[in-house]
Amino acid sequence: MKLITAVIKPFRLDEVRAALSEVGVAGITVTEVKGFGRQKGHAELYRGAEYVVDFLPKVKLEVAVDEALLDAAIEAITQAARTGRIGDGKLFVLPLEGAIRIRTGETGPAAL
Amino acid sequence: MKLITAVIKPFRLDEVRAALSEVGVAGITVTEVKGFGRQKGHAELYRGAEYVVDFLPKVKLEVAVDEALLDAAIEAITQAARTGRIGDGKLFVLPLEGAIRIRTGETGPAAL
Amino acid sequence: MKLITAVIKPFRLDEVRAALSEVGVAGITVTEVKGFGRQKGHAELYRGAEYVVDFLPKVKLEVAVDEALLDAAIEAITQAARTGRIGDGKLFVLPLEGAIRIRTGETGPAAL
Amino acid sequence: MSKLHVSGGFLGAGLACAPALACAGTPAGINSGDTAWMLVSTALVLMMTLPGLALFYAGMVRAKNVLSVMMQCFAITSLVTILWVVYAYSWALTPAAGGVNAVFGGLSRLFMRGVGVDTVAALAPTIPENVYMCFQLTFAIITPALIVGAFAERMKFSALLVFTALWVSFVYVPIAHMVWGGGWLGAWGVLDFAGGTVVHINAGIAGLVCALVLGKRRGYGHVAMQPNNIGYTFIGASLLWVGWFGFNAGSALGANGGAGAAMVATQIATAAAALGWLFAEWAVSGKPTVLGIASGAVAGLVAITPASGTCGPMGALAIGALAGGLCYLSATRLKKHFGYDDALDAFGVHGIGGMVGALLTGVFAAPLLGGYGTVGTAAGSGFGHQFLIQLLGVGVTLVWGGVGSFILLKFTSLLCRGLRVDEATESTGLDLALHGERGYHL
Amino acid sequence: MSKLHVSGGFLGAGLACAPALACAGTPAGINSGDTAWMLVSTALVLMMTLPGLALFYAGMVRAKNVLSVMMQCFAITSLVTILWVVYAYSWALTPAAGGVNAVFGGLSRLFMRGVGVDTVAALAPTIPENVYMCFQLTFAIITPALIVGAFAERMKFSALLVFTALWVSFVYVPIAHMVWGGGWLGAWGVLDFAGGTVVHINAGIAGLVCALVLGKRRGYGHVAMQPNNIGYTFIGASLLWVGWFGFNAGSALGANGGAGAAMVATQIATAAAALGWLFAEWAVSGKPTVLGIASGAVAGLVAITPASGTCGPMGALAIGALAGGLCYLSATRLKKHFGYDDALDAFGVHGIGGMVGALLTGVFAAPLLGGYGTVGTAAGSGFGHQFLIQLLGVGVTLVWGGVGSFILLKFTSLLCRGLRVDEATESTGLDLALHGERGYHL
Amino acid sequence: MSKLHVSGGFLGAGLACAPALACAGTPAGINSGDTAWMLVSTALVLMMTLPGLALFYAGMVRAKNVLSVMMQCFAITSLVTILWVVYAYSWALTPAAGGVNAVFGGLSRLFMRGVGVDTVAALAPTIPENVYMCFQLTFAIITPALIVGAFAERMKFSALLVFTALWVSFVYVPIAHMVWGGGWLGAWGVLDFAGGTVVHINAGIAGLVCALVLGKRRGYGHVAMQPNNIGYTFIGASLLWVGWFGFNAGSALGANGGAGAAMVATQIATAAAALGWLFAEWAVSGKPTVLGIASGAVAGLVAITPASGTCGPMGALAIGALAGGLCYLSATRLKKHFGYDDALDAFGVHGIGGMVGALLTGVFAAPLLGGYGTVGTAAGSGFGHQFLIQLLGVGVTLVWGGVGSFILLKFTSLLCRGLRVDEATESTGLDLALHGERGYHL
Ligand SMILES: Nc1ncnc2c1ncn2[C@@H]1O[C@H](COP(=O)(O)OP(=O)(O)O)[C@@H](O)[C@H]1O
Ligand SMILES: Nc1ncnc2c1ncn2[C@@H]1O[C@H](COP(=O)(O)OP(=O)(O)O)[C@@H](O)[C@H]1O
Ligand SMILES: Nc1ncnc2c1ncn2[C@@H]1O[C@H](COP(=O)(O)OP(=O)(O)O)[C@@H](O)[C@H]1O
Repeated sequence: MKLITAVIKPFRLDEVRAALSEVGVAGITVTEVKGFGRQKGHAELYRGAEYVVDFLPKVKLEVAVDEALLDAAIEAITQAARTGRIGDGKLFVLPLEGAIRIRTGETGPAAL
Repeated sequence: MKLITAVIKPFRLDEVRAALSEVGVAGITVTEVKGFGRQKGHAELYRGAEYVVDFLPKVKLEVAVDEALLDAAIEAITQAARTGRIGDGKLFVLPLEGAIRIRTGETGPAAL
Repeated sequence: MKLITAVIKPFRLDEVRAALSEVGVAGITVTEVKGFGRQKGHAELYRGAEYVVDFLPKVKLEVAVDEALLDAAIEAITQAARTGRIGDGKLFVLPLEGAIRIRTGETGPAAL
Repeated sequence: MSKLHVSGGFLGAGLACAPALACAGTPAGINSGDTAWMLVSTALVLMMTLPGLALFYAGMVRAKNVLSVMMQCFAITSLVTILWVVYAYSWALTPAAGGVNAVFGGLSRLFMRGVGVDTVAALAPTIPENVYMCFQLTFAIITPALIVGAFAERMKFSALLVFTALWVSFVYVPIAHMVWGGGWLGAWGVLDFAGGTVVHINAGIAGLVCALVLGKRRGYGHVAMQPNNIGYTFIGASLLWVGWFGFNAGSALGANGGAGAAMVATQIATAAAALGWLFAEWAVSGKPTVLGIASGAVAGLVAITPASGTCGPMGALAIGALAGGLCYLSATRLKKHFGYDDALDAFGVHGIGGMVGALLTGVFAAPLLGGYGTVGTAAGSGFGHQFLIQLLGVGVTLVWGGVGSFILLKFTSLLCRGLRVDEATESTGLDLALHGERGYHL
Repeated sequence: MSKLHVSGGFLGAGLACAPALACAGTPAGINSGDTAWMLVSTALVLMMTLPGLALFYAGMVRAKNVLSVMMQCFAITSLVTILWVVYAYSWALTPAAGGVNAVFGGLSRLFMRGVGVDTVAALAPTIPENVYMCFQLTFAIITPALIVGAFAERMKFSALLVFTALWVSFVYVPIAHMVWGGGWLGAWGVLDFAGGTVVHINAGIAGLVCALVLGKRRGYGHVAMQPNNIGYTFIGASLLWVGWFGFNAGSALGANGGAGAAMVATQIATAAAALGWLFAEWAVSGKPTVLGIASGAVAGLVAITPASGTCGPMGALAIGALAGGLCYLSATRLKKHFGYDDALDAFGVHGIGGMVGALLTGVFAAPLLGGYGTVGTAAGSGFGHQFLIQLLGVGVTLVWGGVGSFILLKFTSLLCRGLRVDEATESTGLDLALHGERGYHL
Repeated sequence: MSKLHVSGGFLGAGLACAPALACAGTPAGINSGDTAWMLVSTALVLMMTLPGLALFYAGMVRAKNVLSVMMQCFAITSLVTILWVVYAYSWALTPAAGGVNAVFGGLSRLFMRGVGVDTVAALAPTIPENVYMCFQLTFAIITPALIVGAFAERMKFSALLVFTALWVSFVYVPIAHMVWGGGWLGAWGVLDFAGGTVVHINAGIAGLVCALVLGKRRGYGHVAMQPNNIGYTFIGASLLWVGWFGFNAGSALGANGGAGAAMVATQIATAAAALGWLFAEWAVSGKPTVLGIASGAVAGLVAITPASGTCGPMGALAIGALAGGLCYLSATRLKKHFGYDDALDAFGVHGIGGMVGALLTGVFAAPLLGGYGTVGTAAGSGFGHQFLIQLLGVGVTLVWGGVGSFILLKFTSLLCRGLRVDEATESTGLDLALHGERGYHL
């Protein structure tokens, strides 16, 4: 099993979720995060004083998948999240040693 | 060392924290997240127009533990978080290659 | 590649970000989290009733780095985040199996 | 003593102007200055409930219930308005025939029958009856809304509507009639300038009964129930303070010296109580809180309400300071000691504050103590006497209000199959579960 | 019928007092009680826009646009103030020479020329003209501010300023003159006590045209557009309710029986409409919402506006209940059916509510139905006649307002190179993209 | 010139009515219309501080300090109320014997001695003294509350209380006496209708001294200090605008033509200043902000305050537009240039705006420029003269206020062992560290 972690633009979330459903991913965990990167931040004004806010609102997805689904899930996320403009985000793959469904105690791929 | 990541129902947090303390886990990092899964979302109303909010508020725990504590910690979390109803959440185990306590520079299990 | 995850005190964020830039880290993902640990929480008052809030606001950084940068990045974070007082936080290192830049599809270290 | 132009204090100076003004060509007795002030007072007292009290309370509950409190206050306002114009005004503030009049009023104003553009009520001879009726309506609105503080975060919305309708009809209306409408308490000489017994003790005791009958919120005492937005509570307390000028100075029923004296007493007592609570809390817990100073101000407003027509400025100072300290103790110690869950201290602030005020009204009305009342003259007579009369007023209100509320709750419970929401609703929060909305999407 | 001291109702009781009061030594005719009430009414109607309406609307948009709505309301208030004192007051509410007067007023008060400390306007003989002018200004402010609800979350700020200036000059001013300022609709006998046609239908139809011309918000209908802060909407609705006493009872232009009757009608209709929407929604969707009860209250306030000077309390009850139910249907069904994006229901609440009220004014003014009007007397004459006159008033407003708004929008679009913000701005949110600020940093 | 019924403008029309009204049978001279308006004005000015100013300021600080600002405003309100009725009213607004009277008043009203239900003050002969005293109290409250903007986010709560008590006694009271209470500045002919010098310049200069003595907030200039809730600031600015009608039109001390003229001047200047700041900012930084337009409105309100009794509508337009532009520059350029941390621009808006207004009062009072004043008559005499007198008033206030504030801060620092919170408190935030509360739990 692998844990896919992807940082994407917030307004692509719905598309990504739909794309993941299509390839058979049943669950996702989403976190609101702030990203620093190549994409530049925005300026805010305060009584004429301008300050630059460097961080940008992003959304982080965590999806645990069985090896068999890995490539399809990665493809689904990257396709659906891509706008082609700077700041589209990153996708990381981490090894997952175990998974448990808390409700039933099922383990391994069956837990996902 | 392992990193346990668990997504649970928010109102079980206090119980889980207490259970972890009992088995000797000293520290936890908690994040508010939104979960998509089998559990269905709720409907909100806006001037008579109903829309379904698919994501559900969940809480994610991250707990770094030494191998020796792993099973006890997993047991503590799953027991305390279980309500038996859909949406109780998942627990994932990831390999952890290193840990440092920032204050002292201690590394490995001593850092936890 | 490795994924560095660090939980630090919120008001050290700017210093840590600057330190990471200096060693050549281009991107960071930041999450607001709550931490339980040795550091004690604060008391809040409600009409004379005092209750202790155990969790403390912390900030979690996630930084994916190439092996070559790992030590410098760890050093940068721990130095910049350290105040020497309890609650400075932890740094964890996780193995990273893959990375993709969503915008371009680049993979591996080139994606970071 | 009724909320008359000529009340226990101010020695009738106001009434003298009525005949002279009649020459101004307006319909007999209507004075444009008095009317202007009473139109404004009505708006001010409405503002006390919407948005004042609603915000004061809504800020203190958990984020998942913030809208439910606003909903309750808004629905009470709307519902009571309809009841009032259909029958409750008539029943409360017009005379009934015979012995009934001791407790209930008559039916002559059902559906506002006979109220014309230029008619006046006997109880307020210098303003149009429409204005008097509407001013009194705003009191009938805020009283049940105060009770919300006791059962917040756990009452069914349907049960709330039924209970409100019943309670206004069978608890508020008779007490208002007994004290202000020509009933026996007023006739006995109970002083209640602006509603210490009718409004505050009445709502406070109903709140206590509600808290006991409904039981505690789940998790009460071991889960931290953090107020979602103290800023709302602050805005609410501020608007209550401002609006209370309409409540108290408006109860002079005209723009005259009596209104001025009531305004001053209100301002002083509120400030003294705010500081009283603040310093008590600072001394006891080491930290002065915004919730504390705001609660203290409300306690002072409550306590000065019955006295504001008869006490002098230094009497107001004493009443305020005492109310601030005592309400602090009741909201923090008394409640803890007995273990009931009066969620937002409807009883602790309005019940206790109302009793402090009602009793001290009997003391500080005395000219000897700077008051403008007719009691405790230099001859010394009637001083203790008035205190006993006040005690009687308090006692009757506690008994009628307490027993009445209990019976009406039980009856409501039958009609609505229970008073409380189920466990899932309480844990999800009333906003989403009952109203399908969430307070914030920031 | 003009917003006169002696309007269609209340039988002139007020005016009679003017000569008598002159003996009080104040400048001929100025009555201090009337002046006090009109000073307050002006403050109350200003409060309806700032912060009332702004909060009502701002709470309903998404968090990224919350400030843009506040900005629009604040800028409209400032801009219209300047236009009003420079020329619009004169153009709307003073007589013009000859036939022009049917539609536009004169230029005698340009730059406030001739308005002195103690001068009075013919339309309001017992208060200083300054107060009358400022009171009327607050109506000219809130009317364009109401339109904001239709084009919220997508209009350019520059286009908003230009459109507002044009619309006030060429739509608001002539309609106000025709109905209140001595123009032909008032002369024909159209009853509009406080602005059902001039303010609400006018703003409602302009809103509908804006919604159609600007088009839907991106994502409308498939993305959930969650209101960011229903608490703001609640505060706004509450302040609208309170402030509307100044709007309606203030339209009596004095502190008299007419003001009292208008206040009572307002209170009753609002409560009835709030409950009407609440129960309709509860029955249809299973959950009563705070947004619903608040919207219902506003619908009731809108509908009673034209009628509040002539209907009795039970007429107000009927108008309110009907308005609550009908506006619920229009905001939920009608909009869905036709598919336009009237974002915050400027047309659904103000347009529909205004029409319901304007037409029913012609019905419930009848003394037979408890009204104070001069129509539908016991003899039965004129009953249907007044309804037709009202229909005429509604029709003229819809046509003038609809066509005028369309032309002015097209013209504004030319001047500002488009009416709508670009896609990136809309997706980022107007707050950050246009104003460089964010609503919350919690 | 004192805040008299017959002030520098309006030519005494008001006073003439007093004897005639006496025939109305009310206690000699009390006019119900004037009393109604002054009761309301008192409520409006209280609302300016609670919740108006508190929200205006609280929205601009960081989320961790939002409650501390509300607390400061609430505590100031309570504390000053007690001081005022105990001695400060007497000291400020009653005559003292002999030469002392140039600067301080007498002791005849200590503890409100001699103030009865129907007594009147010489300075306000048509309303009860209680109302006049309470109206003036609200000015004494808001003035120290304005200073909060300068030292926000870093002052000790205990030091705030001590400083406020001292400052009101030794800075506010004497300046108020000198200008309004019969002291030498008023006698010299300084025009200050509603408090340009007494309130705004006074608070502004105190704020500047506080900012300099306390030093900058940690991180000032390099850390982004994001306003937590511009919505609060918007609500606050709106309520300040509405409440300011009580401040300025209320300073006519009656419901008369003078009040009407003051209301109009206030409305115009505020709108002009809001647009002035808006367009200046738009031109300079490319984006018009809500914080900008709201700040501009407040700047306009400040600047018109001293002039609102004597300038005409077009004078108000000029004063407002100038104040908007100049305060924009002072809050953005001046502060940056000199590097002091006047956190929320107490000096930049109230100090600068107050000076602009006080000086231009001397210009636009001239009938030649549409004013109602007695200066600059057709004969041309006294025009420059009045400007010099105004300059004197400004100068005296700056010196007395500046030096006085400095001394009192040093004294407070001794008493409270420092004025500033320690580093940990400042970094945690005052809400949690000093008050044990957090603003939001959403
Ligand atoms: N090395 C990294 N480790 C963790 N997160 C990163 C890293 N680099 C970028 N990110 C995240 O990805 C987001 C997008 O990256 P950015 O460099 O702005 O654009 P792009 O993805 O187009 O290269 C950032 O805002 C940040 O949240
Ligand atoms: N494959 C997955 N990867 C990551 N998170 C998941 C995954 N599946 C479920 N989750 C998380 O677990 C939560 C509960 O899952 P759900 O399917 O609703 O119920 P259950 O845990 O009872 O099977 C989800 O809301 C989501 O946050
Ligand atoms: N075992 C752990 N797993 C995950 N997070 C931890 C763990 N221990 C501590 N933390 C995080 O680190 C933060 C600081 O830890 P704490 O014990 O308070 O102080 P210190 O870092 O000085 O030892 C905690 O608030 C928590 O967020």
